[in-house]
Amino acid sequence: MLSLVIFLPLLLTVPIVFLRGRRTVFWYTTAATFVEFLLSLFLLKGFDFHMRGFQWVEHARWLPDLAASYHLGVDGLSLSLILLTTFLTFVATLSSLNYIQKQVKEYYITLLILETGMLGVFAALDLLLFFVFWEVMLLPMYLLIGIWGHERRIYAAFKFVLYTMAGSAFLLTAIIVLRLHTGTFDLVEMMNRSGTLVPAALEGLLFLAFALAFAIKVPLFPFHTWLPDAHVEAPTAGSVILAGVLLKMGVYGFLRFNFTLFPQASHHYAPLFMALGIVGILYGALMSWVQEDLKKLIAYSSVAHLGFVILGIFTFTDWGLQGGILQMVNHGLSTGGLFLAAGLLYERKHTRDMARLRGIGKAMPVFSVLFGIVMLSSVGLPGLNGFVGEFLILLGAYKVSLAWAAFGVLGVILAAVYLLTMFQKVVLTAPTPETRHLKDVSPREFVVFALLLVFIFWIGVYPAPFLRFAKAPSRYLQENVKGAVAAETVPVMPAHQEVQP
Amino acid sequence: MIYFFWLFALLALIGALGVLLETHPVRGALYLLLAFLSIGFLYILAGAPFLGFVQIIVYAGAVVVLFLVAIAVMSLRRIPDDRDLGPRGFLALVFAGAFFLVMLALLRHAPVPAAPTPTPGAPQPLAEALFRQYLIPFEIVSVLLLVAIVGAIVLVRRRPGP
Amino acid sequence: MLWAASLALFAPLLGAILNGVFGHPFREKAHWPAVIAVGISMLASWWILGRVGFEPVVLDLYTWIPVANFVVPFGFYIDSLTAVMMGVVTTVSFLVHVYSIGYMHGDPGYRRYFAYLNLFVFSMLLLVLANNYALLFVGWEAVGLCSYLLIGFWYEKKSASDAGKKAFIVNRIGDAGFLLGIFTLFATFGSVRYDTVFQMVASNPHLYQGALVAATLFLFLGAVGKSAQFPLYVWLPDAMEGPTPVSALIHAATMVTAGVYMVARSHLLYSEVPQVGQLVASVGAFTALFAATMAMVNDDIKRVLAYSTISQLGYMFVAVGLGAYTAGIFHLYTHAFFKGLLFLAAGSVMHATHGELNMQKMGGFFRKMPHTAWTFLIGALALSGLPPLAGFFSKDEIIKHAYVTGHTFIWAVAVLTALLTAFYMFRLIFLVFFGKPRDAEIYAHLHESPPVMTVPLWILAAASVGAGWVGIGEEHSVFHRFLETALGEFHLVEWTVHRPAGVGLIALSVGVALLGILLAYSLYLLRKPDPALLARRAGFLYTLLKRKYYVDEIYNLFVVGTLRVTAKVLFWGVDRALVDGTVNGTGWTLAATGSVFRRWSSGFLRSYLLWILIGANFLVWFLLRSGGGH
Amino acid sequence: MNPTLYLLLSLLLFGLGAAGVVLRRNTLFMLLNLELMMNAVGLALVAASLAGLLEGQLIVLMVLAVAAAEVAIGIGILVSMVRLKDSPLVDLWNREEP
Repeated sequence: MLSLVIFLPLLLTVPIVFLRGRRTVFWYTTAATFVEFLLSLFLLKGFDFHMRGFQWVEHARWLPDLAASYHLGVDGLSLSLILLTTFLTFVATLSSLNYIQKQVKEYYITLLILETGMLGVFAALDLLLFFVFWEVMLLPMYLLIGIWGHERRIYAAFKFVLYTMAGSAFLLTAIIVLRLHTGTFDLVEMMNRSGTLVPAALEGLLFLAFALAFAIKVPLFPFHTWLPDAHVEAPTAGSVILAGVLLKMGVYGFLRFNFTLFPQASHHYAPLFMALGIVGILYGALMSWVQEDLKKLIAYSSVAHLGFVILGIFTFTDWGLQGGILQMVNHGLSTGGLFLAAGLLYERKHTRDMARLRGIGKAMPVFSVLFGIVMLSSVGLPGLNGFVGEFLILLGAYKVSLAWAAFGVLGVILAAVYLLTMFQKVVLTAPTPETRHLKDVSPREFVVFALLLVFIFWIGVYPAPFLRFAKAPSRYLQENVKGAVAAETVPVMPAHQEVQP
Repeated sequence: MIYFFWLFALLALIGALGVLLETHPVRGALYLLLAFLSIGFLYILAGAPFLGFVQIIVYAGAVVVLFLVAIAVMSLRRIPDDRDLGPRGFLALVFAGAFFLVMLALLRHAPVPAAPTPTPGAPQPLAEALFRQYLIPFEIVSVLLLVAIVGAIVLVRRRPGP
Repeated sequence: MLWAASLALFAPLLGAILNGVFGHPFREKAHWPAVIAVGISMLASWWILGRVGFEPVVLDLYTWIPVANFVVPFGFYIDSLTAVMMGVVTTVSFLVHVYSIGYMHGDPGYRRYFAYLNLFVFSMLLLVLANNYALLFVGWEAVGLCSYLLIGFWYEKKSASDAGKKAFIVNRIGDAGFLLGIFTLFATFGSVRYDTVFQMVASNPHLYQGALVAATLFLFLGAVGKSAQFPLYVWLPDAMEGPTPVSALIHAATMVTAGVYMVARSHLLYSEVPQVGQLVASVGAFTALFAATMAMVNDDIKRVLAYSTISQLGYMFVAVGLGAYTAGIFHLYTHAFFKGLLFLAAGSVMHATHGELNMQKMGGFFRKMPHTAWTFLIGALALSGLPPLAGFFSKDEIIKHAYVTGHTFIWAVAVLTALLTAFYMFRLIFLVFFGKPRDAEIYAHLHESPPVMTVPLWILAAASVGAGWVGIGEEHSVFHRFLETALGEFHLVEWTVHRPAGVGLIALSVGVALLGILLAYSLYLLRKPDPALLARRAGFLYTLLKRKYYVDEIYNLFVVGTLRVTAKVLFWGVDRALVDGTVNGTGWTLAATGSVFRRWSSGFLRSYLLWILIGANFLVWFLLRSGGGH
Repeated sequence: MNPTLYLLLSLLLFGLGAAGVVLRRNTLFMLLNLELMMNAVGLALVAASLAGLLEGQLIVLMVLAVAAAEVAIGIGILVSMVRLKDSPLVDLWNREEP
């Protein structure tokens, strides 16, 4: 079943070749991604949220002599991200009707391949398989930015790939070293094995190698400069998926691999990464405050939001972890919305420069309301989705120490500063001749936003069902790290049951 | 006996220097001839009469003659200072000298002892070795020569030039 | 009880959605759903006011955030304090709604205005009804959002949208502190629910001394942001950019009092840590005086009223700081009425002069606008604290409490501020309503506001007079006994000194008020010492006050300026140069080394030969060194 | 007749030949020096045969053949050079800086 969910988009690319006309291809792909979303919802049926191990597991021979197997499985964490991926891909496809004019078929094929790559990353339980999907996902994104991007797209795409490749190099070496020490690529087997997988000195090193690859993806402070360029040049759908899903792979990597396999090192390096998170929050906020380009501003705001997520998960507290995992979904929705808005404006005015987008409040009232709500969810206004995640993260940070929470709270203030400044510059000013007569949101575009708003309000008002996803994984990670630290030598791994569907 | 060696060695050196410094092509070729001849006699002196004669016939006889014919055909004139005494020339001298010294050091380091019984220079054992153990190299060399001949002809053929 | 509370809360929300999302049919008639919604909410609040018993009613609708042991319910906590606050909020809101029908008539954003106003009433009620600090925070920020939307209502005016943004951000700074307060509470008590926290504090008060100090301080930081106390008051004067009914409702009667309500609600926490209470009181006192001084010289009617609000809020914080929670709430209750009245009257003046607010251009409006003038006069008298009216009872009680509990310094500041209050209020009245009209053109067009605006003015005027009688007799008054259940006994905090409060005290405060009026009378009506002359002689002091102590400039320069500069430096320095620099740098160096080698194969034949010779040398040298042995 | 003397001489000749190849601009003299170097090698090999290695002499024959082939090609190149640029100078054939 899981393999079907992952490879369906790939299969659905075939018919595109035979279709004629931009609109037909568009509607076909939208239907395809919608079917994919429904299929992924099917995974929820009979999913036991309290069960510690992986579900919908599929195990098949792949490279026996390397001890690598085609091993897929899903727990609360990966399922929430899979649903986010399929949902955002559907929304992104729906939004790219007249945004893409040239090479339309190739565009939709790339989009679907990208979706397969991403889903694979979240479901893979075999390190080598994970790495394969990790690289597969890279190529379509490169094409998306490189071909359908804007002026400096080659530079941006190239920088994006080089950055990630640098990270993957470390990732691959670490995986191989791990393979040599543990004798297998299989994650579940490693988790079940009691005792530290790797001698203590090496654990720190491996942790850092994995951490570097994922830090680049998140992106954490020093490795973030590829994000603004990639976002500015990427087409709307590319940006939405890049921000909504790709950034979460970094965090997912931390949770799935770093915390599970190297608990002691995770505990040891936690303050460092929390500090990087804080720096990311404040640095991202300051950067976006001085931006003139709308998409670059939103990109830097992603750096700030993910700084929060990193701060949350490294607290190893229930609230921090669950808050962080929920915030990943929230960030996907709110920043995805912001990018959709930016793309919509770009379609109308062919510019991202806020100075020329001034005063659209008068001409596009409906759009202003939608854009306003998405902006407020990004600011973290209580009652909307952003607040719940941020509140829990800061609560977790406070449990570690007041200082962390104090700095984190600064981020809350700065978020209001740069987002409101942007909103005032773009919407809440007197319209200029350029922005006087703009076409307001079309029904299709309204549906795109409506889809996001439904979840933004739902998570804000009644977040319980969404928090359930993160309950079991965060409990496990917490015990894993606490156990490892307490035992210092032999961390007691809780027994793992593997349930055949 | 030993005087002969020094005599011919000296002659060879003069020839080499002549080739090095001489600018007139014909005189240069003649210096070379001198060098070849002296080396030929040195071979004989070293107990390898067959080699000596082959050397004289082939090198002195054929190669130098070929050079002279070439010079005559192309009517090459003397080029006044074709010696490049710029930085590159200087470096060349330096490194040639360095090479000589390095090889000397290598030599001193791994001296070559004189053999108790001098090896027979006569053609008979030489031929035997050539056609028994080293037959394949012999054949390869012959192919090489063939290729060289064809190459030279192709090279010089008058093609309808651009 | 649950039904009444939910009805009161959700009716305005429904009104807001009706107007906001499906408002097209209502276009001109948008005010009807809004007014009806708030009306329902008001009736429900009055019903609750009547029915609230001794024990607080705690009702949970559903669990909002269930994470491990951090379980936050969405529920109500209804006791007499809540009832009073709901009563005040809904009544003033209803009157402002009715008033707005006239005031906002013909404004293109008519529908949007009423939607925001309803949303505000919903948020304020959520804040008052919440039964835990997290939900209180939700209402807290939602109210901030509504004030942002309403201040920047005419967003085409840059100053308005700037003021809205400034309000939201300054509020957010306070809210950040509030958040830390909530975390401290949760860390120490394991829950954010009022009943559990209060019960644990009541059972063993001295156990949590350290944590309580931190929590109360952080919560107070939030209150400073929301109730515009020093140093986070700068947003309130700018908030006057919004429509006047908004200023009346949000920036006089309801939102700004949220801070006072929060302190009153957590009176058990604050009374455990008297030193924090004293800090609260001194901040309140300082702000009161500080704001009053600025109000004295300001020429804009609404700005004067704004500073007066800050000053009166200072009074309320003095009261709750020193443990007199009931007195604080009582002043909040009376202040809501007469300050609302003053703002609405100012609105009516503005309406008549088509937006002109500068007092120097007015004069002699009494004859042309009798209703507005009379109601304004009643409001001013109430605010200055003259006996029969509401202000006297509530403000005097605070002053008496300060004196009785031995805080003579705070008492002196309070009395001085009372003098200044009377002075600037009557300066405003004499400049606007009496004397000769200074601008003929404005004076010609003057007309009295329509009944739909003057009727609410008279209702509020009646309230400003009558509201105070409820509190006659301090401890044994109707108001105090009513709030007893919620705010606990009056003498919770035993202060060291307990001086008898003689009649002299009351005489002093009334005398001070009359003195203020007299001063204003002579200065601005009879022009005995001509104010302009005085201003020139005061020189530096006058300009300091005029320029509002340059506080805004200081903030912009230091806080905003430095942040912007660091941001720019960080962006160009770190982001572009350092990080991008290194990335592109590695690219460049690789290319550079490449070109060096490229030049090496220069195409110069004989240099190749030379390199071969050199290579041979190294080769042999290398053989020599390594080969050596055998 | 000890071989080191021979080796010394061959080294000297080889050095001179190498210097000559690099020093001279005229292709003809480069070829001449080249021939000289080949002979120096031959001499060294003969010295080896003095030291007891019969194959030494044998390889000299091989070297001789190779040298002959090499001269043939060398003269061929020289001829075509002169025909194209009617001057045997090597520097005419340098590739200009791109």
